[in-house]
Amino acid sequence: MTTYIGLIPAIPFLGFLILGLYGQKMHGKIAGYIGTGAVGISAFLTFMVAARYLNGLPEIKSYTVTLWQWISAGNLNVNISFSLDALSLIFIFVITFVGFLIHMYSIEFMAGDERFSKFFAYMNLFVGSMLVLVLANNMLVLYMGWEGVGLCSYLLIGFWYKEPENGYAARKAFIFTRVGDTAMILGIFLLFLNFGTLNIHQIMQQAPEKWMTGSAIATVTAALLLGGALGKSAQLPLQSWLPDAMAGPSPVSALIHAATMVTAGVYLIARTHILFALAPVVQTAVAVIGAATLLIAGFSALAQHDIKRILAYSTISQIGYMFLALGVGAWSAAVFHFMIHAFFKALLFLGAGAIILALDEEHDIFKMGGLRKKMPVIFITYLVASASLAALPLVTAGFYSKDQILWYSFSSQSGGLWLWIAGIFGAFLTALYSFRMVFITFYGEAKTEPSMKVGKLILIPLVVLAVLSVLGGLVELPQAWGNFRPFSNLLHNVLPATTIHKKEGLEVVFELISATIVLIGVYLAYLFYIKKPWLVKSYEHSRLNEFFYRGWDFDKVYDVLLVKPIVWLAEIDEKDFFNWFNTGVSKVALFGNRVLSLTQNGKLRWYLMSFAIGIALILTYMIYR
Amino acid sequence: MILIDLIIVLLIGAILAWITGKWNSVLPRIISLAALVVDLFLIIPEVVGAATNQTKWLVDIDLSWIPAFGINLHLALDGLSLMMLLLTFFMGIVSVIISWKEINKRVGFFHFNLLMTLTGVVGVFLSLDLFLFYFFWELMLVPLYFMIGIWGHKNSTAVAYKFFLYTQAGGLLMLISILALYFIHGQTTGVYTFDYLQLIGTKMPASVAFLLMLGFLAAFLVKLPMIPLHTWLTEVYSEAPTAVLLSALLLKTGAYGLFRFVVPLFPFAARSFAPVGMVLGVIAILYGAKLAFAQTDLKRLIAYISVSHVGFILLGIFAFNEIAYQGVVMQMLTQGISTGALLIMAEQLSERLHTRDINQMGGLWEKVPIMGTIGLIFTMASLGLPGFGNFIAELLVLLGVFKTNVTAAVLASLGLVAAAIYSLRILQKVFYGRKSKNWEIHDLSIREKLVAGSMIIIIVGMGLFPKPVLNIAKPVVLKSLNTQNDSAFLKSQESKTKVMAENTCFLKPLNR
Amino acid sequence: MLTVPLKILLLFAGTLFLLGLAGLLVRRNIIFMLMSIEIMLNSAGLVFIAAGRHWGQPDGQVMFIFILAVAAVEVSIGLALILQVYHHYKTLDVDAISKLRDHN
Amino acid sequence: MTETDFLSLTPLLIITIAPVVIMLIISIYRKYEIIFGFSLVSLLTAFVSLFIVQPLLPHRIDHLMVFDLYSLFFLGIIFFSAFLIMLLSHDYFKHLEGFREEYFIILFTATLGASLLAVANHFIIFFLGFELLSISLYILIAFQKKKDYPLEAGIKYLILASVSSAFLLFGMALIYTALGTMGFQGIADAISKMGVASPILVIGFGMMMVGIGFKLALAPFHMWTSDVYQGAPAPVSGYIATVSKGGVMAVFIRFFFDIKGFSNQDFFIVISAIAIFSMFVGNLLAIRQQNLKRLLGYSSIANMGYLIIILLIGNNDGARAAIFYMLSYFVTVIGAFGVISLLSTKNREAEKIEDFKGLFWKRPWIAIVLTLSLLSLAGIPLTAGFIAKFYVIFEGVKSGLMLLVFSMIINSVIGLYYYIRVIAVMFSTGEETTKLPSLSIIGNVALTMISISILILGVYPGWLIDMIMKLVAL
Repeated sequence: MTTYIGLIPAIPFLGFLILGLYGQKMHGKIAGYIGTGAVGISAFLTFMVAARYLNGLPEIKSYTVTLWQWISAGNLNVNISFSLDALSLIFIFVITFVGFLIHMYSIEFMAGDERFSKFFAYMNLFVGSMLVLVLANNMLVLYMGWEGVGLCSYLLIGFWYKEPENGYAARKAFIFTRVGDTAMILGIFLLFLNFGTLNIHQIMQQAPEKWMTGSAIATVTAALLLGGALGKSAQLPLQSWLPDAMAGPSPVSALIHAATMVTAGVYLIARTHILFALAPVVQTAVAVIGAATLLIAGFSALAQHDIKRILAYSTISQIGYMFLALGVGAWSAAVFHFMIHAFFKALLFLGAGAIILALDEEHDIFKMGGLRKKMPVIFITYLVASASLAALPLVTAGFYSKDQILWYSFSSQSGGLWLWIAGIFGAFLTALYSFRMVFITFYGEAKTEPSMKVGKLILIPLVVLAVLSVLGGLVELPQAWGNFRPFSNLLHNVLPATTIHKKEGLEVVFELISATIVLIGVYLAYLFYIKKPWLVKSYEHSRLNEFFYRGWDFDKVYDVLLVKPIVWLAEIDEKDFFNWFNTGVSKVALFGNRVLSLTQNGKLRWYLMSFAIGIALILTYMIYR
Repeated sequence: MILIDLIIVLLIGAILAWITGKWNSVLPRIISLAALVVDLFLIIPEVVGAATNQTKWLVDIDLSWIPAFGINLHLALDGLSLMMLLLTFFMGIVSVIISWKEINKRVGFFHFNLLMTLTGVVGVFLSLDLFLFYFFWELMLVPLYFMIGIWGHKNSTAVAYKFFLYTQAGGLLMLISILALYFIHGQTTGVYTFDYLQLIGTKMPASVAFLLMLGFLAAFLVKLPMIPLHTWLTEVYSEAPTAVLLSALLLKTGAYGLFRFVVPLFPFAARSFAPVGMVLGVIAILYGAKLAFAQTDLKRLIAYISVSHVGFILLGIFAFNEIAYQGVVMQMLTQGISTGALLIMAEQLSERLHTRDINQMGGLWEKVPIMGTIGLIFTMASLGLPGFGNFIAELLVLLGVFKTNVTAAVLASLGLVAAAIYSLRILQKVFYGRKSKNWEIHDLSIREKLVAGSMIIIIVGMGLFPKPVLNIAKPVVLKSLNTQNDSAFLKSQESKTKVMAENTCFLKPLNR
Repeated sequence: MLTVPLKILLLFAGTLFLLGLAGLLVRRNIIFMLMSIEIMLNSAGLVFIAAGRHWGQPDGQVMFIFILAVAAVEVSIGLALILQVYHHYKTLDVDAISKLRDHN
Repeated sequence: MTETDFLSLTPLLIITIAPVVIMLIISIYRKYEIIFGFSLVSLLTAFVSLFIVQPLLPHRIDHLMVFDLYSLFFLGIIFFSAFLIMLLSHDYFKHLEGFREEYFIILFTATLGASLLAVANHFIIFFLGFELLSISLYILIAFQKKKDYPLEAGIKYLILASVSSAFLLFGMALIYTALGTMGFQGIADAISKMGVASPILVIGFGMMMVGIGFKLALAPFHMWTSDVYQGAPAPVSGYIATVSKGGVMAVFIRFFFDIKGFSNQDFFIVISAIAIFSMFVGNLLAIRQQNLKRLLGYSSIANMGYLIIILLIGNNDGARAAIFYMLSYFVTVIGAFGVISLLSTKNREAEKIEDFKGLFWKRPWIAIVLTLSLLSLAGIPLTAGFIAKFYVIFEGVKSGLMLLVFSMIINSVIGLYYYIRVIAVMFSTGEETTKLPSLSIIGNVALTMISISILILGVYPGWLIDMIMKLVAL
């Protein structure tokens, strides 16, 4: 068991090493098969581990494997060790399984790229790092994975490096997340100083004993960790890197910027939920940030033209839901939504990628249209995913996960009406923009002809993910419906159940409300984008929409507040102010030299004069002291 | 005797290289490589000892040199010096290999200077006699001066002056402090000696100790270099030939000096200097980062990166705890390698492109993917990505500092963000983007790959398995922290000391 | 016999010395400069003699004889050099002989 | 005169007789090599005789002279330096036209003058040595009387040295007037008995300072230095920089220590001021100097500035440091001038720094010697100058002369700049411009001796310092 846990991240790393060192020499798609195979083995191992884990329940709730001692300095002892519990099990399942599908997809998607093997190397490195992140049983090891995925994100966003914009997007992503990471490492320091260990399990055990609920130290620590989570998960105010990150290839967007890495923040908060519970202020902030983010991103998604940017904003918005759930203490609901979101969002990105590939790098949905008949499989899967995203009642997995969040946002201890209103309005927006996307892309008249047919390696992952997007929700049904909840039961080994402060029966009512609203949203999308497009013509061109389009001008604010001053500061002093010291000293010396040199004029009588003056000075001093 | 052998091997190698250089240009290279490899193998056995022996000096030689002044040829090896020596020899070998083809005029004399510089460096790392230390400290300057001046780029002569003058000025101030310490010790105990071990714990009034410490700091902070004494470094980096990545090594002598001499000799003064030291460290980190971001000359940029990194060393040293000190030791090693590697890359680029201006580069990944990958790896290392040794170093330093001074740690951690900004700028400008010109350049040769590969292995190795290093450093770290604890008892006696020292009258007033 | 007080002699010698110095600074002809030096040397001799008498010792006069001898040697060498200078420069103006100098 | 008097005078007698014999030889058979050989042997004999004399010490000859280990050491330094200079002169004067054998005669008389200064214990000997040295130097400087530079240098030195002698004499006369004695001991006793110094005495000491300051080239009496160094033949410049200064320094230290000048606050401050002023003036003047001889002249101003710090230390340690410093400084400077004289040809002096461009690649051996010398002047380890400077700073710190030590350090850095500037030129890649003369065996021997001395003093100075410490006491 423990060997397998170690092997799960190790195999993708091995794949990375092989591809990194020898990839250049591999012909054809071999590199792709190796990369996919590595993740596939990991996925297989994950299934085995999962089976054993479930078998071992409820006696053994977590397994730990220590590989080697990493750091030992003073009282800081850090081991490279992994531990597997229900939470990380779900994450590694999503990472390896969805990762495997996306790798498979990439073999075809990236075929012919001159850096084919590099791509798979980076992807394998990513999967490995992500697995380290979620398996880590130590904050520092977690941080290692955390930064590792950041690196891969950077590399993959800038994968097509020849376009400078891609490079800039990659840099932006890295720096934004780095800001969060720095807050996080400070939080880790605080943990270490207070608990003398970085072992997550021990910290979580000691925290409630050592720290009072709402104490300053707990609040600061939780806030710092939250900083890391905000950066990685693209939440307010560090969200604006994610839309730009779409510069990467579509599988990258699917894997990193939809399914896995961006949800690392969710994982972190869930993992350290005890700290957040000790800091109610911060926890509330998580909920508020989540709610605000989901709305802001929802509006922006509605304004985009680029299919991938729509999905990017949608991702931000959906992670906003997860944060909302975390903020109200609905830990398992957040994780549930994470999983379902991974399925349908990965599917959306992969579908979008397939479309873009077929249409020769066309990103603008208004230049697509009518693709329904030309790419039926893609259409159906895309439709399924969008429905799931929009949380179409009953038939989609998204409905189950999102409605659980909406319900808890109202009913849980720290939930409330306003959070729920934000959530429900967000749901409306989600329905609207996701079906806007579907209708514009697949209906109407065809504006661009697909230049190629996509192959099986692309279609298989789409279908598998589509199935999951529909059926995935069945692992967790609303309480009112017979209380079939294996998912949260599993998670309750790690995460506490959500306490509900409202009447249980209300849930059905709320579900009806949200279902209605979603349906209204879908209908309005149909109305606006198929039936009567003129209705929204004026809005589409309004300043407000432009504002949403630009992502609420966050970039502009950062530009004015941070980028410009820094660049200015750099430019005014490029030559290094401290050089005055050198130039000053040498000027003084040269001046002295010139002056003294004048006295050395070769004139004998002048020299005699200096004798006379010298003796005069000496005698004057000695006599009239 | 092994320690003397180390020095003698280098000296003989130096002379042989020079002599043979008259007839053949390959022989000197082989000779200096051989000398370094021999030295490396000579000390490798000590590594085993270092891992087990936790208290004493591993090797200790004490011979009389100038008895009239109490000057001895006292060389000793402990974990810290052992690691610094390993780094020295490794970097020495790297620079010989790197300069194998690049240096093709006056090869013999070049290698003479290279080995002489290394002799000085090795001497500095081994000396336990302050005079001897100063001797080696000064000794390494001249050959280095020649290397910069003769084999450097356009302005190298002027740069070499600057370097020489700066370090010399610092060194002379240190000399005064050494002498003053010698006399104070002599006057209070009657034993006139330059021996480091005996001078530790010399009793003196706090104000005097502070002044003397400033003298030492002058030498070490120039070498580090600390802002505002850093300007020589940027120019040396930009003008010196590749092999003067040795200069990256020289910086370590400054850090080593702080570690070995300032803290143990002046425990209280160092403590009272700590706030200033920390401020300087933070300034170095941030100001260095800021300037690195502003540069367009690749090598100057790297120089400022190194200024920024050195801030961590300074910060860590004045944190006075074990974690930070371990971090400092790590930082000394890893920064040497990562900055060295970046410098090598920069030199390889500028040699191929005939420009160092990053605005003229761009899109080079396509042409030189291997170099790009290596550049990427070391950029990531230098921005402190986990998995590389630099991360461990910066983490430990920050953590240690965090323990003692939260503000400094928080400000310094801004350096991590800044590091991301300037480091990625290198990648963006050099390797990413469109090709600015149709460069016709070749990728790394096998020789260059070998060097880069070994450096990658070491830096990753230190990132993933830093424990051997930390273990070897541990006794040293504890030792230098213990002198501070010992001095807790001194403090109680300080009032007594003060009277005594005033009687002995260190600074004779002009009462004639 | 009239005795001149030491003070007067010292003042006289001092004046001579200053005159010699002034002559050196004012005159440009090397021969005159040489003469001024002679005056300075002799003023020193005068002090020696005066002091010797004051202390009733022969030392002062012994010293004076030395001074005379030395001055003679100096002048002879000086004149030899002046001769060469005149051959070479065709002038005795000391300011003209200033090729050795810092060149700015 | 007793037998011991004579015996202890042996070294001086040898170098007194030598020039007479040379004159005789010249009149019989004028042959350069023979004269040269004889001179060398005489000087060597004189040097060796120092060891014979040593057991007789200390010995005084009336009030006039004193033979103790201090003076013996100085005599040794003077003879050794003169010996080296003689070796280096061989090639230089061999090429000259006309009579050149007389050079050695004058060299002996000059050395005799310096030696007299080293043993002087009385104003008469002081003055005699001083003048003997000066007058010999006039001739040496203007030895090539047909050339304009040496002539000009000769005239300048003649006038200025005479003036300084006049000052010295006048000062001596005033002191004699005030105290009624001319022996150093007598003066010291008289001063210690006297309560307040009379103005005459003060003026006397002040005027003596001019004389001594001139000879040591201390600011503000320094201006002749580089003109004369430039004009004189290179070996003679070396001689002025070393032997002449050595003699004057010897007597100055003895006199100053005898009268306990360092404990007089006036002297202390005046000499400190002169020292600091000399260091700065010398070093600043040298910064941009393009002529190596002038540069060495300026550097000697600064070096004498460092050296008189020792005067203020005022104890045996100071005297010992002075001896060590002078020895290493002399060897070093002779090395530098030696290189110049060996590279000079009949018609031109190799004095421009550009003349040395790329020297290292053309004539590595000679360039190494010059490099060693310059590094030693700069005080870089492995060379004598390092230990010497260390020694001076050592004693300075010990006596708490912090201001002086700090200005010495600042100046060391400035000095470093121009020394390495020359080195840089030697190591730069120059095109073949000037044709360099080839070295004779004698020149090579001299250079080897010099470099070995520099290195020995730099690497293993322990034995010498021990010896100095054991033997020398004032």
